Amino acid sequence: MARVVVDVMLKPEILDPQGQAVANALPRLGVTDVSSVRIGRRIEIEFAGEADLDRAREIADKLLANPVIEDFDIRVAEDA
Amino acid sequence: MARVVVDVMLKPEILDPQGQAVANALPRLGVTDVSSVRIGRRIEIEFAGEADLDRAREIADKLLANPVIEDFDIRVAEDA
Amino acid sequence: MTSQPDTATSGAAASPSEKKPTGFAATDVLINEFAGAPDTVERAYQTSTELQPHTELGLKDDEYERIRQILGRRPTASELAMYSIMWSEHCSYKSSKVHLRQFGEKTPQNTRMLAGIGENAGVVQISDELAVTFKVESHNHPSFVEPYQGAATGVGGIVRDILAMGARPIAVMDPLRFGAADHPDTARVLPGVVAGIGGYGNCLGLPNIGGEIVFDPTYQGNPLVNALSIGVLPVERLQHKEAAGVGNIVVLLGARTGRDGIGGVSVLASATFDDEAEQRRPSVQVGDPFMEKLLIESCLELYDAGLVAGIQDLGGAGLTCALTETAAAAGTGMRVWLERVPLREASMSPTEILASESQERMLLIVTPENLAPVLAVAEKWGVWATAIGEVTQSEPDGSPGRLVISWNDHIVVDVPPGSLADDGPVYARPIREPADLILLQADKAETLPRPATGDELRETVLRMAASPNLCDKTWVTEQYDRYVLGNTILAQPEDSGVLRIDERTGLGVALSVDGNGRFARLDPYEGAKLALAEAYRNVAVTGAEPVAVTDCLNFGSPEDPAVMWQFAEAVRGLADGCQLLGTPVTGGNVSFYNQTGAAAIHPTPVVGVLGVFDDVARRIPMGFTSPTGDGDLLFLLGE
Amino acid sequence: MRIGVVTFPGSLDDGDAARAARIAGAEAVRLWHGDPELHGVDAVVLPGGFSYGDYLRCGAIARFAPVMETIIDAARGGLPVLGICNGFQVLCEAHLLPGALTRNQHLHFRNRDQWLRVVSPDTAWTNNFTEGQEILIPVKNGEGCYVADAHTLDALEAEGRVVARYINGNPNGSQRDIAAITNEAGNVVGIMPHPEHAVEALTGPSLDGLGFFTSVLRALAGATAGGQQSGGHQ
Ligand SMILES: Nc1ncnc2c1ncn2[C@@H]1O[C@H](COP(=O)(O)OP(=O)(O)O)[C@@H](O)[C@H]1O
Repeated sequence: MARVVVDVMLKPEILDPQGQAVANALPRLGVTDVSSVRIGRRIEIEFAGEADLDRAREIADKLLANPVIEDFDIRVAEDA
Repeated sequence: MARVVVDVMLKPEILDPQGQAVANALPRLGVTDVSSVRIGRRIEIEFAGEADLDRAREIADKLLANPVIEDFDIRVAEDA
Repeated sequence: MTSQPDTATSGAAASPSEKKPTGFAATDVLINEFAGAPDTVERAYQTSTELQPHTELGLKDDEYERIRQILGRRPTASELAMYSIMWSEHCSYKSSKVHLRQFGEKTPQNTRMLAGIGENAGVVQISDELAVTFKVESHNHPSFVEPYQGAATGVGGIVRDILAMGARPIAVMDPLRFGAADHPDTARVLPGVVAGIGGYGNCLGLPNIGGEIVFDPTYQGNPLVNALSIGVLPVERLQHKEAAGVGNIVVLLGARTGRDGIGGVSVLASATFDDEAEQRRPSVQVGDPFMEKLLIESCLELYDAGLVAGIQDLGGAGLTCALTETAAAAGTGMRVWLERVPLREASMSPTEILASESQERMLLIVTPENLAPVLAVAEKWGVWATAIGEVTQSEPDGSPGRLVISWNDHIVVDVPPGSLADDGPVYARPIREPADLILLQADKAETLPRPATGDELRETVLRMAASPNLCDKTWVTEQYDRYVLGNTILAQPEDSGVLRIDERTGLGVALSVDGNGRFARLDPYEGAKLALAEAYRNVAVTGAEPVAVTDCLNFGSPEDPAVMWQFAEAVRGLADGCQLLGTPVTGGNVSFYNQTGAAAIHPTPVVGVLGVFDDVARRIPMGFTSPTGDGDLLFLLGE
Repeated sequence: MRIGVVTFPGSLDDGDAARAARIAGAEAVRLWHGDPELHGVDAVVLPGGFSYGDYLRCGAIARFAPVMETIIDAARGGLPVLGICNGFQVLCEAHLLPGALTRNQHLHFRNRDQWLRVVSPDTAWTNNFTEGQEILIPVKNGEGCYVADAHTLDALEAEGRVVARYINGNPNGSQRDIAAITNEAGNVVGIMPHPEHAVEALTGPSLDGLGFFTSVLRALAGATAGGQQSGGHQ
C-alpha cells in the first residue's frame, strides 16, 4: 500500500469564486489579515502495491485535472 | 506574505462518491492497481503579514472544515 | 505551488485529434510595453512606421489601413486591440449585416415592440404595464474548449443582456447540438455543457423551461451551445445604453477584472485557426453565478430607485465594447482612467484590461449626484463599484466626441467611438450554391424503404424511440431547476415553456426554441421557415398567441461562398416566414466559423418564438387531462 | 401570524417560501441576512438557494450571517424554524440539526417530483399530516445526501426525529432515505425537498407542500391559545 497525493489548483490567472467567497467571509469571523484564499482539490490515490508516480501523473493529467484551467502537483505521501 | 495550506478530507467512514467515480473510471484507462481514491479540498490562505497558524487553525475549524464529516490538516507552505 | 506546464499542456493531446484548434494567444501580441511604459498616443505619432501585428489580431491589411486613416496615425497597441475586437465578425456582424437588414425591412409594423434589433435584446410589451425581453445567443467555441465554463458563461452572458434592458431575468432555455451520441468526445462535451448550464442557471435561480438536444456527426468538432433568456420589466423601467449627459460618471459594477479570455470570445468566434495554434489557447473565462446573482439584484435595485442614466453589459468584448458602444450610442465623448479599474492581478497592462472578458460586470452611466447612492447599493449587495470615467462633450463642430483612455497618466487610447462600434467594415461576401446540393436533393426520402408489415413497423417504432434524438431527455433536464421562482406553468417535456408573469391576472408567456440543421442543409430557405413554423406551432398549441421571434444563426465560415449562400437563404427564409406570420424578429445572434477544417456544420438556424397568454390558467398541456384518458376524443388537424 | 423568510445573498426560493406562507394564511415577513432583528416574527423559514454561491460547503458561510445568530438563539428557545434545502444545510452547519448534507451520490443536480412518507407528524411543521401519509413534493439539489454516523442515525430514529423519508426511489443517496429531520424539541425541521413548490395547482405537482405552512400556523395558534389569552384561530 502506498499513497500518492495530487494537488490540483486553478491556474493563477483563473478566477476562483470559491476562494473569493471564503476570503470575503473571513472579516465576519474577525479575521482581517488574510489577503487571499485559493481553493483547489486534494486527491489521494491509494495503490495496491508500489506507489506508481508515472501512473498517478497520467491519471491526474487525464482525469483529475482540467488542463485548460488547472495545474497539478504530484508526490508520494510521506505518511502512507 | 506567507501561505498556510489547509487540507480538508472527508472522514474515512464517510462515503466519497466523487472519489469512487474516479476509482471506477480507472480500469478504463488501463489502471488496475489503484485500490482507492479520495477527493478532498486544498485551501491556500495567504496572510498579509506573518503566517498565523493559530488563526488558520481557527478558520479551518470554524469554517473550512465541517467536523461532522471532515478532518483537516494544516501547515505553513514551504515554498511561499 | 509548482505548476507543471509540460504535463498540463500535454493534456490537450489527450483530447480527440480532431479537436478544434483553440486559438492563438492574442495575449502574446497584446502585452505591448516599451521600457515598462505602455504604447501611448504620443508614441504612436513618433513611431508612425512601426510594424504592428494586425494580421495576428485578425485584421486584414485594408482594415488596418482604414484604422490608420481614421486616426491619422498608427493605432496604439491598445487601440489596435480594440479595433481587432470590435471589427471582428463576432462583434461587427460584418458579413451578416447586409442580410440581416431584411428582418427590419420585411417586418410588419408592430406596436408591441419597445426595442428591437440593435439593442441588447428585443423588448415586447405584453400588457399596459409590463413588457418582456428575450434573446438567444451562442457560446459554441468556448464550450468546446472548456465545456463546463463555456456553457456556464454562455448562460451568464445572455442573462446580462436581459438585465441590461431593465428586466429581471426569469427563465433560461438551452438549444444544444452535439456530435454522435456514442462518440468519445461527446462523452466529454455533453456532460460538461449540461452541468455548466445547470450549474450557472440553477445557482442564479432561473428556471430552465426548455431547449433542445440534437445529436449529429456534423457537430462533432463543433458542438452548438445556444442559450436563451427571458426577463420581465415594468414598461417604464426600460433601460438604455446611451452614455448621455456630459459630466455623468462612468461606473464599472461587478466582478474585478482579470486575465480571463483575453483574445477569447470575439476573436475565437471570428476565425478558423490552424493546428499550430492548438497549444496557445486563449485563457478561458470562469463564471461566478453567485456574483451574477448579486449583480442582478443590485442592478434591479438601482433601476427601481431611478439611479441609472445608461447601462450596458460587458460581454465577450469586455470594456472595449461597453465603452465604445455607450459613447457611440449617445454621440458623446468619454474620458476613462484605466488604472481605476479594480483588478484581480495588478500586473495587467492597459491593453489587457481593455480586452479582458472577465464575467459578471456591467457598465453604468450615472449622474454625479447619484454616484454615492449607487455605490451604497453596490456595497449592500457586496459587489465592486468603481467610478472609472466620465462622459465628455461632443466635438466643437458638433461631431461625436472622442473616447480618451489613460493609464497612469499615459494616454493610451484616443478614438472616435463610433468608428469602433458602428463604422466597422461591412462585406457583401460572395455567395454560391453548394455544389453538392443538387445531388443531396435528388436523394429523395421517397426512395427509402418503408415498413410494410406489422413487425417491420414495430421495429421501426422501437428504433425511433431508442434513437438519441427522440429518446427521453430526462437525464439532461433533471439537472435543471424548473421550479425556482414559482411561476413555471409548463416546462420539459412540454412543447413550450410557459411562465406566469403576473400572479394577480394570470398574464403569462410561452416560449419555444427549435431548429433543424438537416432540413436547413437540404434547403436553408425552407429549413429556416420550418424552424420558425415549429417554434410558432409549439407556442400556439399551448394556447398562447405568438407575438415575437428571436434567432441564433449557427453557420460555418462566411468566407466560404457556399456557407454564405446557406446563410443568405436562411435569413431570407426566416424574414419571409416572419412577414407571413406577422411576427417581428426582435433580436438574435449570428455565430459563424462553426466548422472543423474545411467542413462546415449543417446550417443551423435556431428560432425562438414568444407567445402571450392573458391567463395562463388556459394553458393546454400535451398529455391527456384525465389520468386515464378515458373518453377523451382525438382529432387530427391539418392535411 | 407572521412567518419570517430569510434572504441570504444567493437565496433563490425566498420569494416562493413567502408566497407559500401567504397562501397558507400567514403574513410573510422578509428578513435580511445582515439584520440581526427578527421583527417580531412567530416562525422562520430558511429558504432554498445557493447562499454565498454554496461555495466551500453549502450553508457553511450563511451560518455566520448576523441574522443566524439571533435565529440560533431563538430556535433554542422554541421558535419554529423550517430549513428547506439550502436552509436545511444551514441548520446542519449551525449545529441546530445533527449530521450533514453531502454531494448527491450520483454527482448530479437532480430536479424531480418526489414521493415522501411523513414519518413524524409531531413537529411544529408537520402536525397537519398524518403518520405514514404519502406526499408529492419537488426535490432539486446537488448536495442533498444526508449523512451522519450510525449512532446519530439510530438516535434520530429511536427518538422519532426522522420527519420524512423518500419513497419510490431515493433521489440523492441519503442514508436511511432521510428527507427531513427535526431537533429534540420538534420546533426546528430541516427538509431537502421543496414544500413551497407544491402549494398551487398551476405551478406544483400537488398541494401537499401547503401542509408544512398550515402546520406551523396551527402549532402557533395552539401555543398562543394555551399560553396567554386565546389567539386568532386559522
Ligand atoms: N437542452 C435542453 N434544455 C432544457 N430542456 C430541454 C433540452 N432539450 C430538450 N428539452 C426539453 O425536453 C422536452 C423534450 O425534448 P424533445 O425530445 O426535443 O421534444 P420535442 O421533439 O417535442 O421538441 C421538451 O420540453 C424540450 O423543451
